Amino acid sequence: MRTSLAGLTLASPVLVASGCGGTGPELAAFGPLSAYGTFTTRSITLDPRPGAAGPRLAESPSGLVHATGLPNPGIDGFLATELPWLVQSGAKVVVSVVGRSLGELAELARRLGRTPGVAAVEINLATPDPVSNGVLELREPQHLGGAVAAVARELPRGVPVLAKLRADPVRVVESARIVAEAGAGAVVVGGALPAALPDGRPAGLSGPAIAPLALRCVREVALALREADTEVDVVGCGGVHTGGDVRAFLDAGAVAVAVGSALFHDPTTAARLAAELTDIPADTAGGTPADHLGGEER
Amino acid sequence: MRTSLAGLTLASPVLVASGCGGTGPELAAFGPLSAYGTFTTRSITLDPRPGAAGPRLAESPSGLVHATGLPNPGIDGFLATELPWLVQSGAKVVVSVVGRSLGELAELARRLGRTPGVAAVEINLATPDPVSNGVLELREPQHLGGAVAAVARELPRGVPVLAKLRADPVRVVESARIVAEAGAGAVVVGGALPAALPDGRPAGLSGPAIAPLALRCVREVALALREADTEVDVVGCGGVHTGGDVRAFLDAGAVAVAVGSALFHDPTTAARLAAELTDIPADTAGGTPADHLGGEER
Amino acid sequence: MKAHVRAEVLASKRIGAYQHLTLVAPGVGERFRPGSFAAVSVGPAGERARLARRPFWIHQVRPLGGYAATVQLVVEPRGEGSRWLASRQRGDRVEMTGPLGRPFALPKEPVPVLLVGEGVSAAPLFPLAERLRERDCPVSLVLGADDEAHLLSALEARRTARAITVVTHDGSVGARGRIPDVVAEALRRSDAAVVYAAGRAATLAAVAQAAEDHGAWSQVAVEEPSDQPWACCTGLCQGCALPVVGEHGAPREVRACLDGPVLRGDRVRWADL
Amino acid sequence: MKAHVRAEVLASKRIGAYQHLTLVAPGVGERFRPGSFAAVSVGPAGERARLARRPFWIHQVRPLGGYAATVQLVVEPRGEGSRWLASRQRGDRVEMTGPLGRPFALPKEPVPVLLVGEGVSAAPLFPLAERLRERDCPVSLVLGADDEAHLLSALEARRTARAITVVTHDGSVGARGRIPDVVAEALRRSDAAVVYAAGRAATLAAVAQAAEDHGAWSQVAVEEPSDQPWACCTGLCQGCALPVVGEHGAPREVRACLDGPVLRGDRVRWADL
Ligand SMILES: Cc1cc2nc3c(=O)[nH]c(=O)nc-3n(C[C@H](O)[C@H](O)[C@H](O)COP(=O)(O)OP(=O)(O)OC[C@H]3O[C@@H](n4cnc5c(N)ncnc54)[C@H](O)[C@@H]3O)c2cc1C
Ligand SMILES: Cc1cc2nc3c(=O)[nH]c(=O)nc-3n(C[C@H](O)[C@H](O)[C@H](O)COP(=O)(O)OP(=O)(O)OC[C@H]3O[C@@H](n4cnc5c(N)ncnc54)[C@H](O)[C@@H]3O)c2cc1C
Ligand SMILES: Cc1cc2nc3c(=O)[nH]c(=O)nc-3n(C[C@H](O)[C@H](O)[C@H](O)COP(=O)(O)O)c2cc1C
Ligand SMILES: Cc1cc2nc3c(=O)[nH]c(=O)nc-3n(C[C@H](O)[C@H](O)[C@H](O)COP(=O)(O)O)c2cc1C
Ligand code: FES
Ligand code: FES
Repeated sequence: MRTSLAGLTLASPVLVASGCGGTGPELAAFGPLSAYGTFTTRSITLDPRPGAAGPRLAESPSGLVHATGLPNPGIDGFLATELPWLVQSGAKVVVSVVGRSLGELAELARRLGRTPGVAAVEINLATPDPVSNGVLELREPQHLGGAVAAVARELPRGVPVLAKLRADPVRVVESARIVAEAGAGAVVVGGALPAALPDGRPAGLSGPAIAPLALRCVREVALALREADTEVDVVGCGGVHTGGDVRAFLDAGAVAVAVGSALFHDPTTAARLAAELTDIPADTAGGTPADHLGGEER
Repeated sequence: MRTSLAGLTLASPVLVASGCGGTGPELAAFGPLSAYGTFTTRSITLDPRPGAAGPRLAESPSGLVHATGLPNPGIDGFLATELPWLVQSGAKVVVSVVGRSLGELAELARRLGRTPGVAAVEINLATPDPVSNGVLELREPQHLGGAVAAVARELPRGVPVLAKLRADPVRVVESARIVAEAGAGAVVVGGALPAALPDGRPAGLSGPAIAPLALRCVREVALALREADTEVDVVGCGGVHTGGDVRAFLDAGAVAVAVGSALFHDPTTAARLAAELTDIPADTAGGTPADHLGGEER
Repeated sequence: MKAHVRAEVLASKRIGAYQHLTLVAPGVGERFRPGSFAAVSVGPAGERARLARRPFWIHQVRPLGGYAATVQLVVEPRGEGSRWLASRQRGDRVEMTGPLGRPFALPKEPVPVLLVGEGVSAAPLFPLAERLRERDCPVSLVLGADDEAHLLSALEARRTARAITVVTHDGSVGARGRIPDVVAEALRRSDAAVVYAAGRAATLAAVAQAAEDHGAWSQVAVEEPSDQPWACCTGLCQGCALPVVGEHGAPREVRACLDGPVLRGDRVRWADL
Repeated sequence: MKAHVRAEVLASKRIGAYQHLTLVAPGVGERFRPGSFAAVSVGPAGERARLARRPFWIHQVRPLGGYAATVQLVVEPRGEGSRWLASRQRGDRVEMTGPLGRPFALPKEPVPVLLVGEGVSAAPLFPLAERLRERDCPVSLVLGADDEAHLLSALEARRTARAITVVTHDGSVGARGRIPDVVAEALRRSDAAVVYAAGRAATLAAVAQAAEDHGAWSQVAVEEPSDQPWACCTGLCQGCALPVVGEHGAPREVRACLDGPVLRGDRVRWADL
């Protein structure tokens, strides 16, 4: 089932969410990346980051609380060691970026705009913990527009900006309108939500636990953008595990869904959901894996 | 284990959350209400409300999505038919109120302030859906102060105001500071979070799914109020099911926890948690019910 | 008096399409009256993935294996919760609350009564039949189901009922048809003063109407609203709002789990379900 | 090649403190190499209450019941996940991914080797011993545990190992003591060129140090970091960050599930765990 997102033609409306598909080969061990609508990288920063020390993850009821600290090799490392493999793999590569300042975001966009094989750039405006992660804190919707404009300006035509927004019901609609005006080709609604690890450290909450929250925001954003008569697409993200979840997000007005932590539980989730959309009539699509789902390692 | 909240002495730091204990007798069928720190009523409005039509609840992973529409008999009905029984039962009664305007809130407070047996008034500033419920929408922290002041003004000395705030990480700290200044004796952090029912209708999400989100907000609020050198207490609410949850909230700085939807799953939850705090050393307290927990019906 | 217990599965037996579970649930069986139900938590103790509880009629209460009042539930495996419960085995623990709800009201006089049960919902009628017999009420019974596998054993009932009408949709046992097709005739023949019914909403509505036409009282055990979870089953959550006609004819909503599940048939606003 | 399958439990047997589960897991057993592991989902299929997966060493791969390569796991019931897995019965389905991780590197020459295993963590050493024997490496074995119930059967190992040292903390079998007390002597006697070890971090650190002192290579199978979930076990989540010494001596973090769980003992920053 093909779909169109911010002017890109995608093989499937099921995308791999940022930070949840590893560097690529890890997920490709279970099936070709070309089967997904996009492969979105973890958020890349200008300089390399080692990630957080101490326990990074905890289970919560139907959720995963995480404070990974955005580990990544920095833009240079990424372009040298990770992107070429991804492009080669046939994935539709969306590079997620995050920065300490608008200048950093612009610089990241400049580098990516020059690089062949980058289908789109996603700005991570949904970090559950900008402060402890030392990235730009954009508390008010107005600030988001500036970030999107700074990135859009540096990208060539045909490389759209996706703006990833937190599922914050109070501000998400206004934020979506503002980033749409600032030039975003699509909004991804629903990142990890601000939460705490059991020991109290700030963290993000992902997983099925947050799906009803994301669904609310997706519906309101889709409605508002349609009313505003924009052509900006909506991607739903947050707790997608089953075919029922996919349908709920598409019914709410999303053109695609991004699958995140479900991949940790079952690395074939996204491929299975993509296949379900193609093969199986909507009302019989179930939520359990086939008896044997395997794949080739690269 | 006794505790003190906003100047009140409570039998236990485990409270019954608003809207989750029925009118009283339903919960009393499983044990005396006097065992709980407070029995907080569902939110009472000036006029009676029938509640929402159509399916009101749905299960979500480790959560409960609900749109009950605040059914209640109105303040007159409540004072005539429900409060007397509650007072008689030995419960420490906190009456939750919600209104369409500051005037309505003030009127509710005036009536309650004159009524013996009302230990405190809680203002529900955490409705997940003010718009569809037709109650005052208080989007910005500044508005909350007005609501608290309007209620506090009408209450006699010794009847404190509790302000219930949504677990919205971006605004909750500022909101807590503002309601503290406006005269709240305590803040209850963590109501149901804005979510959608599977059919898309706006609703609230409660249950263990949201605990990591509430925990984050409780910690930040407790810290901020301590730094601001106020005497305002914090009650943690959201997904409390086990002794571990209680300890996490108390460790985060709450003086008490309110148990909500856990009572739907096991009506003895709050009593069990209260007993655990008293009887069992912290590190052995488990999360499963005793083999036989029963109680007298009135 | 209500109890919340970790019940132990004592026996589990498949009969037709249903799993009959016998449980040791201290405090539940002892206080049971026909028409009351138990609420079951789905999943392992302490695991709170499915918060809504599943209500099940208490089918029988019997002394067994040294226990004074074991509780029998009849489970039709349908969705996640009922399948989980149906697959519990001897020795497994199940979190359970009961007895819950308003039971059937019994007639003060030994009047003739008609019991009408559909599918698995007929479960509460069997202990009711026993109680009515004890009160010397002549008991007639109509049992209906889609097919024989879904018909709760009429055999047991032969001891207590003086007349039994069986009707299945596919005609695999008894007459071919639905309960509404046969209820008027059964009423006429039994000359019942009270009709007790349990089944789908459409069936109950038809039975209540037939009773009214016949001049009988009806007591219906509802499983409505069935399109939303009964989250608590104890009156706390407001999830089970059921439209009824109130005291002075005014429409209002009651909590089916607390003010029901047994209600007067003429009080339910069937059209608003 | 990795597979994600719904494995079927073929057999489950209690031996001492551990539950030995044999599973049909197409694609997992066939591609297994000693030191690789499988990730198991906790709870019924489709139920996503516990999102982190539980890693288990693949203990044996054997033809059984008509299946070419059944997978055996040894499960020590500890917390929620391992207890759930240990209580699975014949015919139950378990969602499983494998084989995962970097396995033990085998020596090119038939040098003497020493295998050191502690408690349930010794599981991957048994198939390793077989492979090493096939390559004509003289195999010596040290097995340690808290007590006899927690000692993985040394009997099986007698066929493959030329010398076996058993040590338990309570002295219930073998010598009384801990692995670090006996490893230097075992190294000296075996004159091993490579030491393969699996166990707690403190044990592995001691073994790695002893190997270095002796001038041997060490390959350690780590279960670290053990204070946080290995959520994915497939390299996706960054949850299993393990401190190591990188290429040029620089400290860095690797993903234990992908770059491990078998690592060179001298590469792990034991002090930073
Ligand atoms: C008073 C009463 C007594 C009952 N007695 C029995 C009995 O004796 N034996 C028996 O087999 N069953 C009985 N039932 C039905 C039983 O409680 C369960 O509802 C049924 O087994 C299906 O639940 P499940 O978990 O298997 O299905 P699921 O599909 O998992 O149902 C999940 C939840 O959603 C609710 N639900 C169902 N359909 C919808 C829908 N379309 N939209 C939203 N929510 C929905 C259910 O009530 C349940 O809470 C009774 C129900 C009631 C109300
Ligand atoms: C590579 C590897 C191989 C293993 N092989 C085996 C084996 O063959 N046999 C065997 O019995 N066990 C094995 N284990 C251990 C097993 O995977 C489980 O971790 C163990 O059984 C406990 O999990 P649980 O779900 O029972 O306990 P729980 O207490 O429910 O653990 C829940 C989760 O939290 C994690 N966790 C544990 N302690 C903490 C803590 N203090 N703080 C935060 N999170 C924590 C666990 O890793 C788990 O993911 C292995 C572990 C690893 C890493
Ligand atoms: C371990 C982990 C790492 C993540 N890293 C990133 C990241 O680098 N950039 C980003 O935009 N989102 C990141 N996310 C958020 C996911 O992309 C996704 O928005 C979120 O987890 C909600 O979706 P889910 O419930 O399907 O996981 C991460 C999530 C997890 C669990
Ligand atoms: C069915 C239902 C009704 C509720 N009604 C009210 C209410 O009337 N007033 C209020 O302040 N909170 C109400 N709440 C919110 C709870 O008090 C509580 O804050 C919230 O559910 C989070 O806690 P929990 O996860 O323990 O349920 C309601 C919650 C539920 C589930
Ligand atoms: S099911 Fe909760 S009030 Fe009836
Ligand atoms: S456990 Fe997820 S990367 Fe290793």
